[in-house]
Amino acid sequence: MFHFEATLLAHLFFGLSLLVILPLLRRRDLVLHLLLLLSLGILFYASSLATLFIGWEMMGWSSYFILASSARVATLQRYILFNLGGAFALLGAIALLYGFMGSLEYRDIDASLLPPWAMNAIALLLFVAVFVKSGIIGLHDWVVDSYSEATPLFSAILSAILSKAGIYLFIVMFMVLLKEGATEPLLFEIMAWLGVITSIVATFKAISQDEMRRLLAYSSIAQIGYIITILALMQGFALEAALYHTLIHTLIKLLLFMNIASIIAITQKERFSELGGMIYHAPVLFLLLVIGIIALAGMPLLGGFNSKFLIYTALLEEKRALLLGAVMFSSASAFLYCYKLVYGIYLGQRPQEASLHVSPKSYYLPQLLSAALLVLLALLPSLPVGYLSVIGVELGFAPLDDSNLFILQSAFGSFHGGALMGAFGVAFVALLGLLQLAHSKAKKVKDPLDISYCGEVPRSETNLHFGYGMGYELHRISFIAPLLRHHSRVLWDRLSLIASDFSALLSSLYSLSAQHVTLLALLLFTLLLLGGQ
Amino acid sequence: MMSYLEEHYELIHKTPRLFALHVTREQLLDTLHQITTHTSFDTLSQLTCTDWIEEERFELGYMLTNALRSHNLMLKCSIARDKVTMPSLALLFAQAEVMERELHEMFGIGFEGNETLYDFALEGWCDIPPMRREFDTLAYVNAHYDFREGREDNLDVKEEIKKRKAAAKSAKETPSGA
Amino acid sequence: MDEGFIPYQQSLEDEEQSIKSTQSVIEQAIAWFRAHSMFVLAYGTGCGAIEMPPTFTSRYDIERLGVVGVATPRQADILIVSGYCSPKTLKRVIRSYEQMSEPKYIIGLGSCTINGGMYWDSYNTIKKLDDFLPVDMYVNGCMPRPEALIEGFVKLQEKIRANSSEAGYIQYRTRYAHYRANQERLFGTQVQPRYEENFAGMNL
Amino acid sequence: MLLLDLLLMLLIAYGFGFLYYGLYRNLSARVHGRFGPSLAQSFSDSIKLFVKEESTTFGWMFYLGPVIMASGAVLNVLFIPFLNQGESLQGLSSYGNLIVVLYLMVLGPLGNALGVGSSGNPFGVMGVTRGLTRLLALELPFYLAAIGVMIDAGSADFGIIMQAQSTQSNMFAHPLLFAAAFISFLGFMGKSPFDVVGAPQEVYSGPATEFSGKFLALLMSQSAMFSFAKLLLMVNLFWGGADHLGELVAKTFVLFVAATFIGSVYARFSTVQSVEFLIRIPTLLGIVGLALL
Repeated sequence: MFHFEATLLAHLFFGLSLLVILPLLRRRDLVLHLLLLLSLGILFYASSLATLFIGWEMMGWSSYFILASSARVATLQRYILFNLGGAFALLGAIALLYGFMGSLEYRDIDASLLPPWAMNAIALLLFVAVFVKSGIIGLHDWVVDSYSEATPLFSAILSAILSKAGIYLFIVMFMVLLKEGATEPLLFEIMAWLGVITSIVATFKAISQDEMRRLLAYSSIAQIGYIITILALMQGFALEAALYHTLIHTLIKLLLFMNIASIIAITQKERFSELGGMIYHAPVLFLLLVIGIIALAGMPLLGGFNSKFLIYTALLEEKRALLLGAVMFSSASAFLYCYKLVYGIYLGQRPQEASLHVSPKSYYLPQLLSAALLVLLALLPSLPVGYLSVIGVELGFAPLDDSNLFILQSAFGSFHGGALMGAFGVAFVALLGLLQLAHSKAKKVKDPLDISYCGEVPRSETNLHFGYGMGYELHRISFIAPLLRHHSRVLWDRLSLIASDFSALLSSLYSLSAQHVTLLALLLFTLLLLGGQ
Repeated sequence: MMSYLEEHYELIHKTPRLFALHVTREQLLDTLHQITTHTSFDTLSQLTCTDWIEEERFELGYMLTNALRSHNLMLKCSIARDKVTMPSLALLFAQAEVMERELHEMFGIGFEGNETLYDFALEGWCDIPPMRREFDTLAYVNAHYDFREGREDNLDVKEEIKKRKAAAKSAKETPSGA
Repeated sequence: MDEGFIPYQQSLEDEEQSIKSTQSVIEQAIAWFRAHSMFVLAYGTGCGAIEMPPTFTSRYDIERLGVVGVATPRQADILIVSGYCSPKTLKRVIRSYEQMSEPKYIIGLGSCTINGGMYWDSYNTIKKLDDFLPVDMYVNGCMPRPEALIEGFVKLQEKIRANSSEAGYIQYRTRYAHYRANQERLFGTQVQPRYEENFAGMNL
Repeated sequence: MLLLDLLLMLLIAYGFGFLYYGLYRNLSARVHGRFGPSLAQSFSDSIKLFVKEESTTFGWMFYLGPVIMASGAVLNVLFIPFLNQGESLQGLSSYGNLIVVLYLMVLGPLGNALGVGSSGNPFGVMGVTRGLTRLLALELPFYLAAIGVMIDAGSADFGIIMQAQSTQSNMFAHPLLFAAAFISFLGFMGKSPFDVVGAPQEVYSGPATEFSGKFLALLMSQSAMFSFAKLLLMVNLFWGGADHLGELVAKTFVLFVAATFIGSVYARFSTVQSVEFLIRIPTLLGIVGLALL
């Protein structure tokens, strides 16, 4: 039977949420955060669809109340509308299932009894629920706004933990409960492409953002896009790759959002254009962020590569060359926003000397833990494979080989994390030694403004930090510019206009004069009479 | 185009393609506005200044060019040397800003409404503006720069070349003769 | 002609050839590499800039001697001041020179850098470059042809290989007060940051 | 034994990298109708930079940037096998695979970009931005070609990829993929028309603006090794690798000369132009090549 609670994922989410909640102790919204934690527990440990739905709804409501303390009304409305839509879709799917099964218990569900049309309808409804929660492009507006307007700490919870709820729902419903169902394969094909298109579009949107948390919100959307794509393959190794990436992404986003929370606490600023040059004020935070972005970009030497490797090999094994090409393209484009993140905050020149505050010490703990885990996973890439294989094994897929913790195996090759780390370490130390021994002596400039600047002497008011605007030239590239120019919000605004027109029409029924009401009643009566005959 | 100018102003024909007309300081902006709206002279291509020190005046020349770049019209405006401000044309022609900045630096003429009248080519200049004719270049150079020893500039170059050629010739002939 | 520029130029060109024999093999090797790889920051201050493109391209191809143009002072070994220098330009030239890494050399190109040339009575050009910066080699002429510039490079190569203690950059360090005084006299209140203050001498 | 092997690999990459770089300068000089510098000129340049008396630094990240970049190049050389058979010159290739190498290629530049950024020079960052923007288009065709090669061989392992070409090299089996990879390889080599990153006329040397003395020397050395690694990658993926050192030198030399000649006759693309070109032509070639697989 289903033992998802045994997986690392549930434990990890709990541990990490607790960590983020730590700094909140003795604050008034702690209760709401604990409620959120409770709802996660209900979601993860549910054994019937009813409990699952209650957990899902509670999660939505409690985060709405937390969000309400800092977000704008429009954002809150958007949040609640999208999430209600998703929840209704989920409810519809559950109702359909109940109609055929007569029970909501997980163990009573047998998808092979479902007729194909019902299976497809359920799949579609579930897709809507999953897509809304993961912010597939077009449904992503609420994600970006609420991430950037939540309190800095709650952004971390939203991105690291709550964004994974959609993935969890997908795995539970499709890979555990409905795996026997006869779903139209085209649906999954569309889902795979939607995922990868989401990741490409969101990557480019991320590059052109000026606000730190909006950039990270788009990056979350892009990363979850990969996970959606890979899950749509409905294969055992794809499942493991997706779970591995979920784990890594949770760690990375926790690290990055907490880092940004620290920066916001120090500088009280949110935009790249107002930040810069923080590296020598906060070197530890800088190093932690660098670990985060190297992992986010998926480079070897940090854990981020492991899950990317699994994703690529899973796609290779299915011979999905174009899908893989698109995933790799989006992943390569991510370097730009990764660098923008670190440059905009820590590198470059400080725009002007503003007063700096001290970051709370409790913010460092989750960051240090995530960074340590990312380094550990780079050294021992097979460490979580045993945990991740639990579901796969239960579903009858062969587990990944984790006999040697240093080696991450896949059907398309393997790599040795220890060898990579070791070789890099040796090369790094040797080259550093060579540089130290070189005849040439390094002299440090005293004034950070002593840069070679075409012979000019820049003054402190000279704007030297315009590099934060990187990504602007993307607007001039013919096939990227339309992606950046169009907003899905326009579509939703138009829809809301139509809806409000329609409701105005309905509400006019309540304000009719007596004659009109009599006339309508007469008309209705005539119609009824005619129908009766 | 020409007929309008002939009608309204006293046009001086310098060459078939270059005309001039005199305006006073007060008329300048109005005239420029009239000309640019009624004729095709739409570009300010030059802003010049002549120092008539004997007559105690500066003569500013506003050179306008037409859309075809075929004809030029110069508006000449004399101002007294001691009353050295002019209205700025920066709002009419964006390029006037930098031209006025240069005149300000070289002649010390002020332009009301131009915000950029600070250092241009000369940084930290605190003498008389160098293009004014009372400015003594040689005296300034002698006061501010060191010359290298041994430089002799007073040679009559032609004489000197002749002399050197003759010397070279005789030097050539002497060994051949010997 | 015992005074003036010609003996000065002589002194720049044949300077302490005898030092070479007293150097160790390693020092000689280092000097050889320095002489055969010269990264040039060609500062086009005046009309001399027009003579440099042919020097660097196919017609005269100075890359044969190991001379390469670079864009930033940080990477350059040799600064060419090509032609007349106004005080405004000189400020930037000095800043660029100070940002170069030692050992560094200056070539003054054209008569204007030597004695003001045809701008000898201009209110806005300097007359003697070596008042403000230590010039290692002058190439005279108005303008000097690329051949002359190449000749200057060859002489400078000899000078670099001699590894003299009289090299310009050492003088600039030891006699900085003298150069700084001249610069301040010319620039008045608008002066550059002081050279010594740009660096902390620590080795990281 | 392994250690000796690794050292030998690094030495070969370093030596041939510099030799090829010297050759590049010489060959492009000949194309321009000049004599050009001697073959060892780049080597003397790097020695001279190492023995400069001082170099400027802006802090510890600036110091570490070139080191990370050079370590990335070293790792690239070590993780690509030099020969397609035997025990020697295999390096650490059995510990990694093609995907690892593709990602290692970006590690160094990112480390360097951090160093450049910490100098606070806006020109450096403009260069880095250009590089990263170009990179996103540069990698796509190369990835497509690599995916085709991996699917064809059924593995990401270098040994298996090279074995799969024992009868017919990938260049002839998948000419479209080779064309896509070759165009993007030209970009990776940083030659014209894809050399907009450090254009001295526009961005003042770009990423290298603030690097002087030994830092610049390290950057030059790593770029020599790195370009040898890229040649090696192309030879392994499309020309079936090499049986012995002589063949390796011959194959890399041919590839290098082709890249040099193309580089010395083309004018520079702007960033936008190069992205658009790379996304259009080589990417389409790659997609068609994958469809024909």
